Order: sequence, then structure tokens, then C-alpha cells
Amino acid sequence: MSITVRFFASIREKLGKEQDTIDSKGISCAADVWSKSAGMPLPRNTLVAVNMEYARPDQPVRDGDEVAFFPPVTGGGW
Amino acid sequence: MSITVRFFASIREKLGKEQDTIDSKGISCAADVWSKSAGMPLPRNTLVAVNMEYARPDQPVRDGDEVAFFPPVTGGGW
Amino acid sequence: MVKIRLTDRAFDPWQEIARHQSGQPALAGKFGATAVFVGTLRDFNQGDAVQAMTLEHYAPMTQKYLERVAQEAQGRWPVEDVLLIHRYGELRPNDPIVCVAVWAAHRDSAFDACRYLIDELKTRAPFWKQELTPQGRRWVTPEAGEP
Amino acid sequence: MVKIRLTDRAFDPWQEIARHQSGQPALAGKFGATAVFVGTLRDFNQGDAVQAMTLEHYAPMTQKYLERVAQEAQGRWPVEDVLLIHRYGELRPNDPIVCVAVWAAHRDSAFDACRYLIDELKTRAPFWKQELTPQGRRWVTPEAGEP
Repeated sequence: MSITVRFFASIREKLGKEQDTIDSKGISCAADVWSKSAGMPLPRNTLVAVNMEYARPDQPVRDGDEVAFFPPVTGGGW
Repeated sequence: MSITVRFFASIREKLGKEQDTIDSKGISCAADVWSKSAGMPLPRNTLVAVNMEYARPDQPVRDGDEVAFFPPVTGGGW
Repeated sequence: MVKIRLTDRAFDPWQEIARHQSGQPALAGKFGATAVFVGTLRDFNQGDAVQAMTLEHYAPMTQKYLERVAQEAQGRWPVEDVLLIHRYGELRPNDPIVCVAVWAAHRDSAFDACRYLIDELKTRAPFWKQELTPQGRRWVTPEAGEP
Repeated sequence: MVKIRLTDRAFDPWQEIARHQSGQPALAGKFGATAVFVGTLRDFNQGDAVQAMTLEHYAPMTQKYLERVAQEAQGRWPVEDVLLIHRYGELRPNDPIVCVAVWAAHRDSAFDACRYLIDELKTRAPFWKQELTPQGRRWVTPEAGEP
């Protein structure tokens, strides 16, 4: 009964981890996942995906979900 | 002392010639070149080029010029 | 750096682009965007099967015209390089007709310049198409609603 | 027919396009227009020299996302085929980053769908760039005015 957490790019570097598995107990939304794994409030401008779909921080999550946090994307540049 | 005349595409086929050389005597503009070489009035929608630049039928022409007549261009199709 | 080529032989646009690009070592690292358009002969037009096409043009005027629009595009947008190849003569379905490639630092300039060149080519360059269909030869007219 | 490929190896976009097209014999004669965009790593950005770039991505989400936008483009425009290749990992200047090719009967659909895909890729696909400059490594941020 757990939730997979993934961090990318500058957020991954700041937290010093790219993946985490947390107990879903007491977790109701994506922001709760962040707080529990990162140990701090969710910074502004952080993007959230639940099961590989963009989501809001208050999106409900449940056992087995994969929740990801990342900075604004920078795919362009051309 | 002459003007080179060129015809393209359907106009070339209709007139049965692709090139002509006419005496510049009595010729003042591109439309005169047409009349003298084709033996009929300039049909509507005919495009005119003088020395390889788009021109109006009333554009003055002189000895040594190349005057071309052609239908609307159909370069596209993709 | 602009290269314009009119040819009556079949050409492979992808090979031509690759060759042009590798022949410009000074370009390497300077461009972030390449926008390309290739126009190819379809085997259908206006509801009819097209078996072949003859593309007639006014050679020296076409060359002059293409050089001018390529220069105009370079003046309007910050582009690093332009390659423009246009076929004339006898074509078969699936033959490339035209290839326009634009190299630029950024994508907007590359896209906009490429589209400008293609639109100019369609409406102003002195080319005329004659199609061979099962009903015979016909000159393509702009009024016939060439899309 | 849509093909999407994420790769950590250098690729030659022109070869890939040629190969994809020749591998689709059913396409021959059906398309009149191919619009292509290739994004390439420049050796400068925001005033600094760029020696290398690392492109991080969220692999399964990226794949899913690219499949969805390619399907959306096919729903919005009458396009015959789409090829989308995106690099990730370590890149050097002059390396192609992304290649989008769209085949359609007519030029407007090809251009519009190609541009839509590129714009979506830039703003929504989960990719993050870290540049290596003479001052060290830096994450590229959208606020820094990436043009």
C-alpha cells in the first residue's frame, strides 16, 4: 500500500533524490505526497503529474499511484 | 532593331509558337507587341513580363527588350 | 549562402538538404531551427487520376524571381541559409516538385520564412502545369480551385 | 502510421525521414506536402557559449504525451503521416534535438500540423535542459527568456 514519488531536474537535484516510495496512510492529495516525501511545503511553480498526466496539487491520489514533481518544462530552445 | 517575344503554356499552344522576333517600328507598349505578333487583341487575364519582370500591358517597350505573355501561373498544387 | 537550383532531373530532397548542410561547416552550431517544405506530385487532383505532369517554366525569369524572393526572405527574417530546388519538365507521381529549406537561429524565423517562400512560389513564380489524366492532357488553371 | 521515437543516440533527421517515407509505400502519390521541423543544439544561448547539453525527461510520460499530441494533430488536420523523433541525454552543439515531419495532401495542413506539434513540444512535453557553459552547468529556465 504505497505511492511512488518521482522528482526531476532542478527539483531532483535540490532534494538529492529522484525517486521515493511513501506509505499512503494520511495522504489525500498530490501536495500531501510532496510534503511527506520532501519535508517542506510545495514550492510555487512546481508542476505536478499523477500517473503521467498533468494534475493540480489538490488532485486526490491513492495507493499505487505515481506522483511526479518537476520545474517548468524547457523542451524548446530551437 | 527588334523585340523578342515569348509565349508560354496554353497561350504558346493556342498561337502555335513559342518565340517570335518583331520589328520595333510602330510599337510603343507591351500590348502592341502582342497585337503585332499574335494578330489579335490581348486576352483578359494574360500575364505580361518585360525583360523578365512582371509588367502591365501598357508598359513601354523598346528595341532589344524581351516581352513574354503567359497564363496565370500554376506553380503550386502541393 | 542562398542556393537556388532548377533541375529537370528527379532529386531526393532529403539527400540534397543533408548535402547542403554538411557543405556549410560555418553553419554548425549557429542554427537552432531548420524548417523544410517539400511539394510532391500526387496521383490525384481535382477528382481525377494524374498519370504524369509536365512543368513548363520561363527559365531565366524563374531563376531571377526565385533569387529575389530568397533575398526578400533573408531581409525580412534573420535566417542563416536557404536552399531552394525546383523541378521542371516531365514528372511522375511521387516525384518531388519543390524543396525549400530554411536554417535560422530560432523556430519562428525558420517557419515564417519557409512558408513565405512557398506561398510566393505558388502564386508568382512563372511555372505552368499540364497534367496527363485518363481523359488526356490538361493545363491546370488556378480558377479550377487548385487547393 | 504515426511513429514516435525517443532516443539517447545522435540521429540524422534527413536519413530518418527518407527511411520512414520509403518504408510507407502506401503513401506514395497520396501526399503533396511534407513539412518538417528540425531543432538543433546551438553553440550559444542567452549570450553564453554552450559546450554541451543534458536533456532530462520523464520517459513514460513523454512518450504518452507525444502520442497524444500526434493523435490530436491527426484529428485537427487531414494529415497522412507523422514522424516525431526526440533526443534525450547528453548532446553536443550541432546535434539534432527534435525532428517533426508531417505528410499531408495539401500544404496548409502539413505546415499547420507541424507547427502545432513543435509548439506543443516546446511548452508541454516534460523535458528539462541543463547547459554546460564556461561558467559551469545551469538549468535552463523558461523565465530566462528562452526565445
